[in-house]
Amino acid sequence: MIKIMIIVLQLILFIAAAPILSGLISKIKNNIRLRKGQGILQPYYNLAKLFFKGEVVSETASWIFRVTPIVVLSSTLTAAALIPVFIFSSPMRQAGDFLVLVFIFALGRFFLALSALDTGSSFGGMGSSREMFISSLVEPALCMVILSVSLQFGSTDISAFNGIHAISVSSIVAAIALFLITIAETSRMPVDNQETHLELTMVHEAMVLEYSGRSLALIEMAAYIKQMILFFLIAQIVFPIALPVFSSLTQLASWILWYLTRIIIIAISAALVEISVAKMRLFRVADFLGFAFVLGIIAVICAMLGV
Amino acid sequence: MMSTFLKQFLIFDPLSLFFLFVIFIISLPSAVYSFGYLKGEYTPAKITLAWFLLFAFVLSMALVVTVSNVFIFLVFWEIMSLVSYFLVVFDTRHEKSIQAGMIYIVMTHIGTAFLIAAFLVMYKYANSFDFFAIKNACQAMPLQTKNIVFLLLLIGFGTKAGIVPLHIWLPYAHPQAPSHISSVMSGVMIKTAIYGIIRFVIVMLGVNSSWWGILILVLAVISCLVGVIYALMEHDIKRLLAYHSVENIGIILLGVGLAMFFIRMNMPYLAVFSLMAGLYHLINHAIFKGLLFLCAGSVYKATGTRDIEKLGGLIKKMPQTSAYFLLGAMAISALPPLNGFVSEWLTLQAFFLGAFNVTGGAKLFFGICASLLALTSGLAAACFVKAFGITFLGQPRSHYAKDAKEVTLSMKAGMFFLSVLIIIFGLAAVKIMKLLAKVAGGAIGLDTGAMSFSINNFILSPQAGKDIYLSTPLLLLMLILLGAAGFCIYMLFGRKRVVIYRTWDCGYYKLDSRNEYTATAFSKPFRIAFSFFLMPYRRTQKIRESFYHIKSFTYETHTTLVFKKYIYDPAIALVFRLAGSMKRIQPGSIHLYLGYIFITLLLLIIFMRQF
Amino acid sequence: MRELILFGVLATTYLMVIAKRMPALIRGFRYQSFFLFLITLVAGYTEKQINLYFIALLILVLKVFIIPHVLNLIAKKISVEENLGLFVNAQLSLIVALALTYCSRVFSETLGFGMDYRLAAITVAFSVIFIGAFLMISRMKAFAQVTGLLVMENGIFLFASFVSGGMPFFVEIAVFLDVFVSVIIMGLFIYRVNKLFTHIDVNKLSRLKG
Amino acid sequence: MQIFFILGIPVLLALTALLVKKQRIFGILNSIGYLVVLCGSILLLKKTVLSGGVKLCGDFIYLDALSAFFIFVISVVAFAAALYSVGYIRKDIEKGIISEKKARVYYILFNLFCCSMLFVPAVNNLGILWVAIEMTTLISAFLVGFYNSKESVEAAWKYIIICSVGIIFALLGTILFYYAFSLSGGTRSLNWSIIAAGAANMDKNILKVAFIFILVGYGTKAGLAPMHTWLPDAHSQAVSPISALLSGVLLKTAIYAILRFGIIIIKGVGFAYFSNLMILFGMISLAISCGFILVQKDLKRLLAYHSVEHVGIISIGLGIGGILGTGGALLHVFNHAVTKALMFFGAGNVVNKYRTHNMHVIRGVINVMPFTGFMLFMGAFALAGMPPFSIFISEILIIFSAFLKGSYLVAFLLLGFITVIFGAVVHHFSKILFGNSPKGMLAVKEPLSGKLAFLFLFVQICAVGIVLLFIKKDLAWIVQKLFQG
Repeated sequence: MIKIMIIVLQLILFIAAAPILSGLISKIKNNIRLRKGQGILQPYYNLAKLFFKGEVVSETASWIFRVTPIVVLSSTLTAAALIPVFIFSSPMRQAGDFLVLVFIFALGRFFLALSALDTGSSFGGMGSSREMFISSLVEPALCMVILSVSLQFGSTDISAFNGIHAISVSSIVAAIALFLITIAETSRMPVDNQETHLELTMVHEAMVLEYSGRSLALIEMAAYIKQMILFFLIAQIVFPIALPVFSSLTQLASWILWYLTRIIIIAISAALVEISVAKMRLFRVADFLGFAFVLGIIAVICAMLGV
Repeated sequence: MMSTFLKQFLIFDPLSLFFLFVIFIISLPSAVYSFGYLKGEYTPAKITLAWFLLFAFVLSMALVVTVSNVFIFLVFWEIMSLVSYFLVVFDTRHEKSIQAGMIYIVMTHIGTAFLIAAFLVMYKYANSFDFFAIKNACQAMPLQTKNIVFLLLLIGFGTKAGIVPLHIWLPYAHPQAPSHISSVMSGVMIKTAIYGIIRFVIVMLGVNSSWWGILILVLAVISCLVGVIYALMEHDIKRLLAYHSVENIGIILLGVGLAMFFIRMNMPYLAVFSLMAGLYHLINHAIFKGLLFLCAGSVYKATGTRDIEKLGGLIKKMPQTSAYFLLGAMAISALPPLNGFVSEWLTLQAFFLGAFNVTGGAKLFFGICASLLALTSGLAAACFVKAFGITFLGQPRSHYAKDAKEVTLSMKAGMFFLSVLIIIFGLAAVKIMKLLAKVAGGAIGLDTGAMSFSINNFILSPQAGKDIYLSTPLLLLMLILLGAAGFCIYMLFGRKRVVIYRTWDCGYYKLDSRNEYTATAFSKPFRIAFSFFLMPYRRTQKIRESFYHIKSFTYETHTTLVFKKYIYDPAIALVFRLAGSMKRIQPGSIHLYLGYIFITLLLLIIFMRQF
Repeated sequence: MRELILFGVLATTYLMVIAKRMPALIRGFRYQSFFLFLITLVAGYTEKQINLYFIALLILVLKVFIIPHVLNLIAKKISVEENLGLFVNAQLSLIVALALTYCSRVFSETLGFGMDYRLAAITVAFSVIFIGAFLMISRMKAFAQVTGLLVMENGIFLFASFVSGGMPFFVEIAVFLDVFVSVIIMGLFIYRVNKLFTHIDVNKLSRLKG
Repeated sequence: MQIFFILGIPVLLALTALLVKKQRIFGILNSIGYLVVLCGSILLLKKTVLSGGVKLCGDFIYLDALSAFFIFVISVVAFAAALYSVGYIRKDIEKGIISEKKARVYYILFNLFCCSMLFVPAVNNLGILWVAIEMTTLISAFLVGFYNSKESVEAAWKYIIICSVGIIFALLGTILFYYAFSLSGGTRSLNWSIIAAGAANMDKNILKVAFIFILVGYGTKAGLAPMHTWLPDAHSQAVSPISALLSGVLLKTAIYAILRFGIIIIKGVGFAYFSNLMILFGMISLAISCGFILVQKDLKRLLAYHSVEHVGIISIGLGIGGILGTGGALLHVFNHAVTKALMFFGAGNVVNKYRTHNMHVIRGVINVMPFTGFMLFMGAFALAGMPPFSIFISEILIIFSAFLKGSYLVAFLLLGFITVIFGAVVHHFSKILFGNSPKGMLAVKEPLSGKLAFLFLFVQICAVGIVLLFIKKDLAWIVQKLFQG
């Protein structure tokens, strides 16, 4: 029973907290650019707006188009349930391991790509094609990262890296690789541009171009949650944190502070990367992800050498 | 009399029974399906012939996996090839079928020649054709000989299995057969080659060198990638599926190759586990590829074309077929919680467990293999987004697709059966693993009674003490519950107005099927990214009315079939050139002919002492 | 005596080699057969075998009279150009013939037939066989081929009679009949070839190739 | 005693052919006659296998299991050819290609041809053997030139000249054998049974030379490359039933002769010499036929080159020897005879219908003539060595024997060539059998007698293949019986 409570709690946390990360990143970006920019809570306003709006569905679309938002959200939430957030042991650890995470993301992406083709719009097809291209290139790099991490613990269980491990060269390299992957997966610069308004340069946005209203809100939400999951993973790899010792309130507070700070650090770096590079041509993404793959290999070698 | 005869020539160990099971579980729905498929497509006489051939085909496959005598194995092996050849050329009036059949039978015969050579060596040592006698004799075989036999067997069975670069026949032959046969061929027949590898290499020959496993792994990885990349470029739906068979055979062989490596490394537990992963993927591939071919057949039957560029929007015309195809596509793309996901996860897990347990460079090698497998599954997903999206979604691209109708009941029944199997094999993974443990243990020669691959009836656990778990039922439960939750959120904000309107067209107002994204366009990023291998080229042709006005402009893009262009075509051309130049020795001159006799005589007399 | 006749056989063979026209060739064959007849007669006389006399008679009748006559008859009937059509000119042919004779000598020695007259006989026999084959290869007309075949046959007969004193009698007879029949049949075919092709240049018969 | 029936019936039939006017009736009579011959040959085979060789007519005829086996093979193909001729000749007459009178000539020649072939294995005297083989050439030359077209006369001329030259060398070889034998013991005989008995004492050097002459001589007749040049011409131009006889059994009579001399050589000189020569010629035949088969355009020539190939295989089998090798080769003699006869019948029907030999023109046979097409299809696979058909078994026996003997190179080369040839066969036959038939080509009804001939042969192709699968053990026994002479 407690387990279910924890799961529900964790999921609610994810749903509630995920958008703020996006708001944070865009706030940081704007601040560095010396702009005022939108408020940190802007994603919530956006979601609320979408939820209260009606929606337009293409006449060409079939049931695939209608179920996709729900499938995407449910798969992302399932992934979220596999992540150890509160107690450093995934509440759903018996349902799957680190590898399953990859496949679950693939499920959502598969449907999203299909729904993009469903409306018969050429933008949708374009987005779908590009998204599948990028994501398929992500897979080998991700696999290498998982291997390098799990080599350190002798298991692919996510709960295994529960913070007792020391930071090693391997985990730093792995974290960098994962960071690159995250950039690609969360459609950020230099792979994709979330802020663009030109359909021809879109990847993720082109796929969801036909969505509006509540459906779009669900998809956006899923994207926020996915981003948060990936940030959590990076944080856990590169800034391992052990279980808190609840001896005093200050200790607890400092623990919580560190816990949040490390995620903010990652958000800041994401923002920094995004404002300091230009968007790449689609075909150069292969090189970019190839680099991530090589980093993964280096991480594995480091893990093999025990450093 | 009969029973002793059976005992003498047949074998019913778990391995054989497993393959028998695979054969029948795919053949049955295919046969049901063929009721509807054949009707109207062929004359009654031909339908009878098709039934007869299907029966003969299934029977020969069943015998291939159950005989216990090398010679009889060879005979049924060839009969199987022959019958399937008949089925490939079933549409005798199509030039394409004939061509495909020829490539198929010739390639498979070349493979058989290698098998014969391998069996010759085995026979020489055992002095018997019997499996058990050969198995005993193989222990005394010198390593060098064993290596040769292994290579011969690998080439021989590899040809049938479609390992790159011996896969050349597969994309020709499978699409040309009637669809229910394609499903049996792709689903089951190429698996008999896997049976051969397991039976003859692992069971009988015994693994003695670690490079065997590594060689198979390398070939398997290449097969995976080449298969899926070619599939991405393909617009003929059945040929696309055929290339995916190359890919999936690669994945199966990853499990088999790993098992061989672990046997050599003396890690029985991992060997059994890897072989199980391979076998699991084998049966899964049989199921979903069978289903996909049946669906492709339905599409062909309903529309009359296999070119997906001409299809589109079929999800509204053929809701059931499209649902089955979607299920199959999800399974082959390894999406949870379906069966393809389970076996691919197991294969990856086998690599990871291997990487945990071996030392040195093998760790990295396994890692790279695993990540290439991951790349493969990513590409496969992309390919099936294309296949399903272009075929079933959007607007119809031609009149073929516009006039399509849902297929008949028997065809739907065949597809439904396999769809159910996809789900069962996804969810009942624990039960199936228990059965597979017996099969794999029997093949490797281990008692698997003490080995456990699960903690209860729902949760797989590949290695005790490692905290690695997988539970497809649990995942499904989560997905459903959370999906329901998502639906609740969706509904939370009350019923809102949903407007059905035209697709966003940037104000163009005449959006039709010609504006849709095509399969060629979809695969373009991949074509560019893998251009070093695919070597795409364009052909453009301008027809000018005058210097200033171009009347029409055609543009084609193709990819180069590397293996065909650089290996097979030159080899064939060489053979024909040699043969053609030989013609010169017989120009019709009787004097020359008499001269030959005379010269032969003189030469023989001169060199008499050499003989 | 025997050596003289053998020399005659060889000489007539050379005569055929340098023959450029059909009648000369047939004449050569007739002379050769006559020497063969003489040799068999001599052998019959020395070995006191009645069989040999009979065979000698057969040679005289068949090979000296009937077969050349038949060939002439056909030649007259189809009335084609009498040139034989030489691939290799007469002088060169003679050199080749001499070389073949030398080869036969070497060959007979390696076979080990001793050094008596038999060696000479075997040499002549082999050279007749080889030169016959050479005639078949180097002459264009169908007649030359038939004659070449007959020359080879003569060589074999010579060989048989010297090497082992002739084959069993009825075999000998059967072979003779066989040769006779084959000449007749070949003649028939020459006739047909001439009718269909209006020539008997067998080197032009090259519709069937490859 | 059966041998007199076997030899007498064809002669009798040849005489009857002079009398019977109606060709159709005679055709049926002819078939019945050969059925009797076939029965006789089976009885003969049974007798000789069970009780060993017999001599008749004072040593003139010597029958052991080997000769009975060849007689059996000849009568099988002869019966099928007789059966097939009924429909074939009638069609030719209907189309006005030949006259009734010429058909009578055909039957006379057919019978004489069969008689001379049946005679070959029966005689004991090697000189008469030679005469008989030369007779087969002379008679069949007429059948090759039967249609009297430019091509057929050209083929007949080449056939008769090349074979005569070849066989003259064989005569020389025979004389050398005779000489060697007379040197060894003082007795003079050309009887095989006597020579074979005294083979061990003969002069090795002379025997070696003699065998070269024999091999080149009879090899010409058997179609061993590079003396095979007459074969594709003659086979492609002959009347189709005769093509079947030429390819199916005429070549085998020469093989028989080589084998008889070979037995003496094995005893006199040793096995290696015989073996090396046979394998050499077999390999050359395979290599050359392989090339020609690949690029062949003429249907009947294609089949003719297949004969060269299979004779090569037989020769390799004999060269390898042992129970497996020799057994395989002899089995191959039978299998090839039956299969090739079937193929030539099929080709005959096709050529008759399409009026061309060119395989680029012939298309869609299976639609025009379903029965013939089907038989050709099966026959092509049988010919290429696909199980469950019989040729597969004999080929594989030969390959096995080569391998077990340690001639790895031979085994692998054989395997390689067979595989390439398989490809070529499928390439050619799938093209002519399938596809769209030329416009205006209507489906035809095929004559019953032709169908019966096909079925008769096809049943044997299949049955032998399947039966042999299960009686491997008895095979050794049969081969031993064949060679106890």
